[in-house]
Amino acid sequence: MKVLNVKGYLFVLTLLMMGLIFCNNCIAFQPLAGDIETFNPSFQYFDEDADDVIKIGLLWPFSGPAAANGAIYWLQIGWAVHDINTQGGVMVDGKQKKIVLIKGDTQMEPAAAKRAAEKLCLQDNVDIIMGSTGSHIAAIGQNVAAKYKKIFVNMASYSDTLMDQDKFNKYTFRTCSTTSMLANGLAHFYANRPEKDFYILCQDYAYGHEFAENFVQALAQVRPDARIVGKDFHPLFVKDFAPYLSKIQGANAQVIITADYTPDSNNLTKQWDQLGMTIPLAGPFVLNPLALQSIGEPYGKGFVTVQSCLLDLDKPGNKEFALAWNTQWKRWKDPLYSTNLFQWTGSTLAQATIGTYWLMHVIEKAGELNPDKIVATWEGDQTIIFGNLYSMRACDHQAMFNMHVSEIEWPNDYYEKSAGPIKVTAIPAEKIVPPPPKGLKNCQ
Amino acid sequence: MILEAQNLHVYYGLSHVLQGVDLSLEEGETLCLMGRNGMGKSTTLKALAGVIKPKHGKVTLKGRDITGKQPHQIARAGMGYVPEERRVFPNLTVIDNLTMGAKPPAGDGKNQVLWDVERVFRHFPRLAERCNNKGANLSGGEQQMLAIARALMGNPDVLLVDEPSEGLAPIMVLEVRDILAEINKSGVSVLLVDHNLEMAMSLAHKVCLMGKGRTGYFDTAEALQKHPEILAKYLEV
Amino acid sequence: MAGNIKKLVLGFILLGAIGIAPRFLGIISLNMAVELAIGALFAVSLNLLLSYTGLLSFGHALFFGMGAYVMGISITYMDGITLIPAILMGSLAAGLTALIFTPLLVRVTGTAFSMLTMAFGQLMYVLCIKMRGITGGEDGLTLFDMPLLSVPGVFSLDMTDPATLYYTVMGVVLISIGCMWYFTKTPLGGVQAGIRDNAQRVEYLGFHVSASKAVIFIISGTFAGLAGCLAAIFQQVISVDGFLRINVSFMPIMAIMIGGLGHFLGPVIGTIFLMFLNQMAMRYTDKVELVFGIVFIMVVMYAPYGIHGLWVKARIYWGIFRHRKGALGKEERT
Amino acid sequence: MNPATAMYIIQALHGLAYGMLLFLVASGLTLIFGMVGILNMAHASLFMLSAYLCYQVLAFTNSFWMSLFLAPLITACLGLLLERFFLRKVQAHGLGHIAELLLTMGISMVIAESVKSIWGTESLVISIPPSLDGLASFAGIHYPIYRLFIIGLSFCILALLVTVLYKTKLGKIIRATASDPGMVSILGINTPKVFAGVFALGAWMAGVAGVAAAPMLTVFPGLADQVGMDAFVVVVVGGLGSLLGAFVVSLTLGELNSFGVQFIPKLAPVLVFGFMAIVLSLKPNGFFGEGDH
Repeated sequence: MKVLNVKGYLFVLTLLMMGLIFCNNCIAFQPLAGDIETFNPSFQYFDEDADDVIKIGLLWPFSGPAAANGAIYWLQIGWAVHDINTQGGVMVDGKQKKIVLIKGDTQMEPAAAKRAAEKLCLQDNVDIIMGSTGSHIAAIGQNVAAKYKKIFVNMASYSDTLMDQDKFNKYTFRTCSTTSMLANGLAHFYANRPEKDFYILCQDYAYGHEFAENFVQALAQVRPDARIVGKDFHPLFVKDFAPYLSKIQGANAQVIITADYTPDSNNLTKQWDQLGMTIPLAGPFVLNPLALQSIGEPYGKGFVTVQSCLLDLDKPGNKEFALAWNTQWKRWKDPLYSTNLFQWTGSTLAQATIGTYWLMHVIEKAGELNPDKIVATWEGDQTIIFGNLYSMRACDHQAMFNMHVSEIEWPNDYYEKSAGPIKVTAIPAEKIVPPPPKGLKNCQ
Repeated sequence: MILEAQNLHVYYGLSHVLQGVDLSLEEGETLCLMGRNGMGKSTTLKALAGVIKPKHGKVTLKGRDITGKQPHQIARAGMGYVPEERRVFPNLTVIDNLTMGAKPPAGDGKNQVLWDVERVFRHFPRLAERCNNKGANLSGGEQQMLAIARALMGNPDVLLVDEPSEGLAPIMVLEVRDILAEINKSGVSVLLVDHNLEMAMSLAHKVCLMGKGRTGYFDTAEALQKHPEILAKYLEV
Repeated sequence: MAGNIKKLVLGFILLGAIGIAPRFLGIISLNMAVELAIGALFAVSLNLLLSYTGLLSFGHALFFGMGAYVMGISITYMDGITLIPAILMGSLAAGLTALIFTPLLVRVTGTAFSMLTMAFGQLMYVLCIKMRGITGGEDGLTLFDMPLLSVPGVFSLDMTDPATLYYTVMGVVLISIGCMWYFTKTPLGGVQAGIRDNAQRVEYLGFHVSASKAVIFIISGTFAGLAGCLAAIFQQVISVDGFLRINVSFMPIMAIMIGGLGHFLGPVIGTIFLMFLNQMAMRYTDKVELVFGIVFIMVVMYAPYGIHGLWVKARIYWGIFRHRKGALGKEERT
Repeated sequence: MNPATAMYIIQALHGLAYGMLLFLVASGLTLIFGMVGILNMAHASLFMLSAYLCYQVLAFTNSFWMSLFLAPLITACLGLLLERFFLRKVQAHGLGHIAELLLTMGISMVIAESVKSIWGTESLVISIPPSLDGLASFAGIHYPIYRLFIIGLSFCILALLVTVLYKTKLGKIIRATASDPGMVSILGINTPKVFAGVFALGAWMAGVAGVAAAPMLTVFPGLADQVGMDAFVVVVVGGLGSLLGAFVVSLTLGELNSFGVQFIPKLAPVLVFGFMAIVLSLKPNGFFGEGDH
């Protein structure tokens, strides 16, 4: 069973609709039902002094060299929050409460991150903290949050060990995937494909190694005849990928597996094109519109991308979100958000939006902002957002969902002028989610 | 009067090094500045060349006030300066050392024969032999000659020479002396600072004796030779 | 004499203020004070090298990180270790690293020294990433189960409590800075200023320049390592970015420049200023780097001797002003 | 051709292309250091700025050659202004290198932040100009034309630089000023003007490198740090102020990088700094360094 069956979705959807009819108070908002047209990512205004608001602290780099990353999450979370706020807010303690976002600038430095997290907890008195890019930063964030009994929602750090028995605490939830989920998803995709000679090119640090290891392991299980013809780990922020690529060409690989993210992934794609390579790249971040645009036709056709929330334009919920986003994008004039990078949502650009909707659903279900109540509600919770099912594993607070893999198509009808994923394969969650860490007491 | 200094005062930090120096150099003359160590002879030359700025006082070159001007402006006005340390450019060849600072004379230069590489090499045959050697590979005497020759390439009206005989073999001292005499004969006025009494006396038309940052005795060389006691007072330790 | 008493009184007031601060400050301000104290210790240790020997180290993060990592590794891999031996091991390891490098470092000066220290700093950074098994790579080591700072049977302190941490760090930092200050007053310390101004003369005086440089280098490295240990205890995460990156080496240099080159406590003032600036910049704009950049340019252009230099200048002008006023007053009287 | 031979040739070319690009950045840096004694931390920022300017000129004129002409010119002017209004004044304070270091670091921060405000933080799309796109084939080896162009361009500039420095009077003056500016001034040459000129020349070369790199590398705000560190290593290892040193070490680093990737990929990141540490330990002033500045 490759795709989760449609009947199952319909069933859950019907249940949800019935729930809506019977219990009007339960769900006060619906994704995309708000006045999204008034959303402007550059000028998001929040009335911080108003009473009865839900305060959310965002722990991301908003200045310094990694500020671009903060901007991406500010946009995504801001989108969902604007959507919910314009519908009146979230039903908590019997009142409709609006959401306020407060920036906590990590500057991508541990000391600054700790300071920012403490400021959010103690001075701004936020109810929830969302974070954070960089697993060492996320570790600090979740530690500080737990100390002051705040919910920490990890939306951006993939490291598997971030939730192991040493670092797990009950106030931290992860709504994004882990590195091993991405790697397993990609490996499962290749179970039924003709390619069988793989070359692994990853960044030389924990994330890259984790990805490579998991991919190799999963591939050995689902595709015993596959071969790893080479494996290279390059330092972060490589200037020139040409030596690596020429080496790969010499190794007769059929696919290059890479977990690189920007700017490495951009550079890789660009220089892949310049060297006239034909071996496709496959990995979580190869679908970067800017990089694909820069290499010109055929815009990386044949690349394979794996993502937790790759939007499938054949699916109703997905399509609505993608189109609404694209319509909005055309109005954003700020150079931060007006580039092609933001043209279509999906992949990394939808993850935090979906996580935010999910969190708000949970808060509404809990009915109050008491962190222990939220923890109890979220553990084991299941929800459907944009037609995809998300569930929270109770024992280690890891979100479970289908992983999506697709070949990049061009030309295509949907994505105007740009390349995009068309026939999305969903790899079922149970195949890819790693077993929970054994040391945790709830997991036994 | 081609070069004149009036009441020069120079400080190094808080120490008052020159405490009123008066000098005058007639056109075509050689003036020798003498005195014991640390009396401010070199400092006087530096102040004249603009390398250090005098706090008070006035310097005129060919009637033009050059006080407080930048060294390159003073050089352009017709001053040549051969520093004590010679400061030959070590990474340049002899010929490059000579040509890099070459410039036509200040003013119209009507009664001057121009200094160019050929003429310099005629006067300094040793340099001609070594014209493609790097400055760093020259001997002390050759470096001294190069420094003088380099200054001449700027066609100066006044040449300030600081301790040309220092550290040279006696035979080289004689050679340098002859060259300075020739230069002076060709119309360049020379202000010389040197410890070598014999050489100084044979070159100088006039002598100025310095003590403790001030100029004292000032007269022709012949006149001084008649008063060895004055010389002794200023020069003997 | 009167000046000394004034300073003494001022010192006691300051000490008192530090002592009672936790009663009035919230956790955030308290933690900021801790961070500030650690930064100040790090900067003072570098200043010992820079202001007293004229050697500018571009890789002081090497010692800062060495201290932190050795402490972190000993806590992670040695069961039952308490904090005091771990900190000692960290600082000593940093001092030992300095000792190993001294034969190479003491024979160079100026830019070459800066470059060499930077090279070793960067090498350490890359090596720490590579030795993933021990150091945890980019993710670093987490010290969420911080052992107690204890001497069995005498006392035991919990470093996760902000106030306890505050008092401990303040105590350690004050004592360390005091030690370094005392060192500058010893004959050997006095020689350091001589090395900066005229190395040859020091040789004539009978001190061995290289040996003196080596000693100060090791002392500076040890205290930088201690600062690293404290920072690790405070942050509970030891990562290459936070402890070994080149920015970590640059921050104390900035603090020294802003506080005032050549003054013992200049770096403390500089650290306070930088912290304050960072807070202000963060509050009003996202462009923190722009603010910092402009401030650095302004400092170099208009206050090359930093805040201390401005203070001295202001005092001189004040003196002239008072003198004039006094003269005026006298005139009026007569 | 034998695949192994082809691999050696291609990797050597890769190393040459990156090495020469590095040389373009590093030579300006070393030139400035040799002359003025300033380790210009803002040099790599000028390089990055030029890459961004290349994007802007391309957007206006759609001509790569125009941007290759204009962007370096603008960075050279900027370099001139920086020298005239900032560095010269700071040098007059007599505080030495630490002040200049802080100043240039401040300038680099301002440039980086301005770049972010003007062009955003995401990587920009700069394609290879159509005339230089594609692969050149010879003896069964296919190699990107653009990389060959970079190699050629760098050699042209190297030739230009060598001609100016060693064949003209200006070059003699520049070399003399590098060793003893005071003496040059005594010989009647306006040294501040020479300083400014050399600074502008260095900035211009950073500018050319920026435009050349823009289509090959990714143009994003971290570009300065990315290439700057390598250029820094080149200058330091080659010997501060030594053009020959910069050339030799740039190529060594380039080749070390490409063959390191081919044969000892595990050590590749340690290689550069290990190389630097070893060289400096043995020769504190670098391979071709002359005394202490």
